[in-house]
Amino acid sequence: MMKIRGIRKAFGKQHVLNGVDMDVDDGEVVVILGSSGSGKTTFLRCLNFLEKADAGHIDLDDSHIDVKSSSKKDVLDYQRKTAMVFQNYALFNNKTALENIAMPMIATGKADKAQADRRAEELIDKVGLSERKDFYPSQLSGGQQQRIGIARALALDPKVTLFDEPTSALDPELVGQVLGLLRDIANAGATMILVTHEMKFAYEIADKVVFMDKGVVLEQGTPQDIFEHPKHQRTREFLSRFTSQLENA
Amino acid sequence: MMKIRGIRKAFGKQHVLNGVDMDVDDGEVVVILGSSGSGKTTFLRCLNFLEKADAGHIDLDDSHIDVKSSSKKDVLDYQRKTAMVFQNYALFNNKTALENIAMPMIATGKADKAQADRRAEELIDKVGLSERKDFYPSQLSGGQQQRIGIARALALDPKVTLFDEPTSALDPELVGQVLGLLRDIANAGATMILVTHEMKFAYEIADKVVFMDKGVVLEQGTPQDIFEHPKHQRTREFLSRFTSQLENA
Amino acid sequence: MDFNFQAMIQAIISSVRYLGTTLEISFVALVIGIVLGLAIALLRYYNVVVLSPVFQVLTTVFKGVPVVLIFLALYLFFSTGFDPMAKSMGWSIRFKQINPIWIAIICLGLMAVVNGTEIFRGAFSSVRKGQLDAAQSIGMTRMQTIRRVLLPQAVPVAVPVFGNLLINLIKASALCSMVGVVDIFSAATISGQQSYTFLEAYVGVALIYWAVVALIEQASRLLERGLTVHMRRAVA
Amino acid sequence: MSAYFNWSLVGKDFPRLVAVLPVTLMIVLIATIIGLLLGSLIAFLRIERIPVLSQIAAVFVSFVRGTPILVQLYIVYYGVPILLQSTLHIDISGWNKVMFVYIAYGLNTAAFQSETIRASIQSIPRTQTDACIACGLTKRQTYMKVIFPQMIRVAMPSFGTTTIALLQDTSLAFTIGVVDVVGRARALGAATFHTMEAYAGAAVIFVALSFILERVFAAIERNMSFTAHTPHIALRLKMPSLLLPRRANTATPTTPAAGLQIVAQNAATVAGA
Amino acid sequence: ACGGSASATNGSGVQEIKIATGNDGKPFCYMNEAGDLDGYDVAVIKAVGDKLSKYYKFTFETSDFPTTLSNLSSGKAQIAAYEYEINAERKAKFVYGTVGMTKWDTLIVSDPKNGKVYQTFDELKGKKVYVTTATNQAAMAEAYLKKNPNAFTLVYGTYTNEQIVQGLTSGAYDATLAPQYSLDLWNDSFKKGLEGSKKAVNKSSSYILFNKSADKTLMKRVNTAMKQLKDDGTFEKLSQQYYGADYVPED
Ligand SMILES: Nc1ncnc2c1ncn2[C@@H]1O[C@H](COP(=O)(O)OP(=O)(O)OP(=O)(O)O)[C@@H](O)[C@H]1O
Ligand SMILES: Nc1ncnc2c1ncn2[C@@H]1O[C@H](COP(=O)(O)OP(=O)(O)OP(=O)(O)O)[C@@H](O)[C@H]1O
Ligand SMILES: [Mg+2]
Ligand SMILES: [Mg+2]
Repeated sequence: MMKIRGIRKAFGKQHVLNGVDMDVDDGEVVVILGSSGSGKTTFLRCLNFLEKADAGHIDLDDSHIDVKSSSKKDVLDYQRKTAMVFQNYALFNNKTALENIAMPMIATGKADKAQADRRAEELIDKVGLSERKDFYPSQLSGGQQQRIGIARALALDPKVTLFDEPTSALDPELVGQVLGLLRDIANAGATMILVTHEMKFAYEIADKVVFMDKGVVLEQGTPQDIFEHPKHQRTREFLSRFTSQLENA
Repeated sequence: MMKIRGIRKAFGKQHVLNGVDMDVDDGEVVVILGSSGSGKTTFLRCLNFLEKADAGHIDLDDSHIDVKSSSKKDVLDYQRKTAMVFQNYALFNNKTALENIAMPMIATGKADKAQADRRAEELIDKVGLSERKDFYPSQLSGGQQQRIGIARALALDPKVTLFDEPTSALDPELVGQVLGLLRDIANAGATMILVTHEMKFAYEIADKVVFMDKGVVLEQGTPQDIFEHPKHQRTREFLSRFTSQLENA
Repeated sequence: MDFNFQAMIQAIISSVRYLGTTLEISFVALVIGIVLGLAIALLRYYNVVVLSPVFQVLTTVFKGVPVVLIFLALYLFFSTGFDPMAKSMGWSIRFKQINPIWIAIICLGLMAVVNGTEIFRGAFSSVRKGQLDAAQSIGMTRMQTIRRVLLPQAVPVAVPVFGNLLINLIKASALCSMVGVVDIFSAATISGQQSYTFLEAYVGVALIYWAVVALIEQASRLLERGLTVHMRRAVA
Repeated sequence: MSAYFNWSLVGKDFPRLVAVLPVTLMIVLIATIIGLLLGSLIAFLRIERIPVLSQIAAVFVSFVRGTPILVQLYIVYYGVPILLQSTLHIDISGWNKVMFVYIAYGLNTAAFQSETIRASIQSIPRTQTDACIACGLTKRQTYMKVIFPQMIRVAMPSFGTTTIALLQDTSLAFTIGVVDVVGRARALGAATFHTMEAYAGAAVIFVALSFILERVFAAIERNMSFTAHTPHIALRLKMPSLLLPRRANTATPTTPAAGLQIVAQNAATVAGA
Repeated sequence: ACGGSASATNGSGVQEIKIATGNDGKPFCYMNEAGDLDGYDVAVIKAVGDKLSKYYKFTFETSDFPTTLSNLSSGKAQIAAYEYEINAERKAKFVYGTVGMTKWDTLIVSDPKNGKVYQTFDELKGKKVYVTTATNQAAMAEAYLKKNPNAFTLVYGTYTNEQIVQGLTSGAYDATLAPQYSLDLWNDSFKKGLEGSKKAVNKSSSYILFNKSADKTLMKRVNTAMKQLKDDGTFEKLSQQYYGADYVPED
């Protein structure tokens, strides 16, 4: 169970996050929606300490983090319980697919070389890329890279995995592949926080949908609540294209 | 009327286009579909001579181009009858929005400075960005850049406009904006060749849908033909996600 | 005016023997530049308090100081200051026992450090920020990130530029006669002095430089290619 | 060391060095202008792979990079008059010596700048030239209206570094009797037997100039960024992540490929003082 | 063929003659603190120029030492004045003036604080001797070493005056070679007590050089003028002024 309270973040004078609260149960899939610039990416980055928030608390199992005052060591411990999958894949360019998965396990002390390699082989098989394991990122297509990115995150056996628009850089066929993989992971009981623009997918996969606007959570609820009975005008506007599609088609 | 015959293109040993034929009537909107790597972008680039095809003919009104043997001048003349809108916008970074539209008109001798400015103002108004006309591309959002890109192409008053995934880099709200604009242009009777992954939009806007696979045109027809009664297994597979969406929703 | 080819050949023959000196000075200076330049660049990359701005100012200053002055100041500093220092430290070595080649190496080393810092900074900035984010998101420590991600990606970018630096160091090493080291340039001058054919001697030594530089360019190109195999897109 | 360093002499030398600063600045200015024009031409020849000319340009660049500038100065000083005399029958013995310095440093700068320009041009995304072709621009229009304006910004940090290095490299002009700042320092050193003080004065001038030049180039660079003249400042904040590098080390050249090329040239190339 | 190319005749029949000389060789030819060309050689040539002003206008072409010779051989100058001593190679390439300008009695210079004042080359066995690259001192030391291999070690360099003096006092090397007036200038400038050998290890005189293709009349007129200046005591006066003593050779 993850409890996030009062996350604030400003870049200079621009207040991007204005106190975001969120609860994520174990095994829950939370989908964050919101228009461009509403602070979704910044929020995920703050959750993973890629960006240092200005204020807020995060409780994750036995880690209790005050973003401002917690010690480096506590933060590192906490970080190692979360993993992130990036929109632009962000695989290590100087490592092969297999090494991308194995190296972090070794570096974070989660496994020795032999174990890490074994586990990496397993995962790479799971994402269907065994025969590409010795390729470098530049030799893989976008969808393949993203699947390696997901495998890399899973390898770390995180309590919570954060996904930032994991499919937005992919073509429709690849989108299908990656979404399928995410569905499998969700079904296997992983805890996930996911930013996506794939409304249909969000509708299907989410346990909870969170709508962000201007750095705050405007409303949250089950997919049915949000998609079918949005409370706020802003949410309705945002979803209009999707919902009209739902109706039209 | 544009008649394209036998376009071939190989990069080294890799044959990307294996003889593509296509007819485009005046005022017709042709949508090209196909999976990643099937050669759609390469085909558009060959049509605009951004890539020199290895073989093929293109007839456009009074231009008769043999891609291999035509003179530089004939090619330039022909080029000035086509315009392209790029996936990644490709605005001139050193020019303001207005200059991006006006400069090519002046450079290609289509208008003098005063005329060009006037026409550019008109167009920028048409795409709804009058108040942004003095901004540089880096100061515009993706959707705004793409609209300027479209205005730049229209300013050249081309016989045929080529669009390569004009919405794929945009967020859903912006996608709406740009598709709306394309719809207006199509309704106004422009001749367009358009690559997109927005199936629903393709379905709505296309006069003719062309499905490409492995560098050839696998099948073509009206949207109804292709989406509802695809002849080839490959086409069915490709469209499955979309059609299931059509059914599901 | 007549050009005496015989004298040029003579100059080439006599100066080639000192190629080792020129190369030793330049290579050792390069190594110093790489090691310290890397350290300083990292300090500045991670914006380490106090040290980072201090080195920023030092870099700008040393860019402006004529190398000639550095040679001169260092020589005089060593020759007046070294012995008292050695005495107080209880070292048995004295200034007269120091091979002046080390003074030349320190001078060029300084120049290499200033440049090395800038080269590494440039190379670091070419590593996508996403790469560091990825490392951090995984919970890798700073040292792990430097060793496993930053350096492997920055080094290939830096290699050709260090090739350039080496070329410039080799040329600048001609100044080392200022501290009493005979290198290929002064050897050529000595040879030219014997028959007063300085011009011929200069042209001769220029040919040696050119040959060495061409070799280095080639080597750095090969090294770069070797290091970037995985960065290039394989044509499938 | 005190016997060798006399502060009052620094004070006396300094104004004399400042007095010849215009000579140094002229050399730098003219060499930079020649360097930019000829360097652009060389870069163009090599990028467009113009047959024969591009090979000649490559050899020229390799020669200049590979040999001490002293030798290049001699070749110009003694070679050019013979060449002009024997081919065109032009007698240039009446030329001021400083002309040869301009030519030699101009050629040298051109070779180095051409590499910078080449790298900067190549760093401009392919999409920009694609867009030009798609709009039906001619090659000339493409270069003049799109490539050059964008390239300048990329190349600027490098130009800055090269120019600062050039300031010092002008010292060899004294070898053939043109008195610039370093030459004057050398002469003062010889006349007073106190070399350090004279060079220290030169160092003060160069460090100051370096600071000024760095500022100027940074300003030009900012001005060329095509974002600076924002009509409404507030709007600039809309996409700050694109505009502002997130890390603080903004001093680094914006494109490493181009920026780096030059960093190494900063290494003083004085050979044989 | 290029010899005459740099000379020009102006309307009044006065011919311009270029003189190659140094710009950092105090006390012979150097740019003084005010920025003007100065020194013994310069003063002598100016005096010659005054005498011959009916025929010639002398202008100076300054550069470093090696370049003076290149300027002379390339025809950028007809005369060079930079304390050239006689040696065979130069004789083959150029024409020497006939009137000696300066006595070049080279002494072994050392610092008595570091042991002793060396008197002869023989005493220097096993010691280190500094000479500036491409000078006549270097040549004479090399010549001695050729006959007496392993006598002393030569340290080559292009040291500044500070460095030469500091090298001696710090013991980086044991001796160097210089004429008396250089020694005096060093002691004076840096307040040191360096001493020279009592007897010169090499005696010679310096002369001006003409480009081989220079006009014979010019050579003759210049030589004659120099002879007159020497005889009337102008040389000696200039020697006192620049060297602090009379170093004008007898010949
Ligand atoms: N490093 C930064 N410095 C300044 N402003 C920033 C920075 N990073 C983000 N911002 C600003 O914060 C706001 C929120 O950005 P964020 O990337 O979190 O939005 P988002 O919801 O992820 O949008 P999108 O859907 O486009 O990805 C934006 O206005 C952005 O310009
Ligand atoms: N310059 C090039 N050199 C080598 N191969 C290329 C080049 N450009 C494209 N290709 C190859 O040609 C094939 C077709 O590419 P193209 O970009 O036309 O596909 P596409 O249909 O537009 O795909 P997508 O939907 O991903 O944009 C791909 O396999 C690609 O790798
Ligand atoms: Mg985002
Ligand atoms: Mg494409």
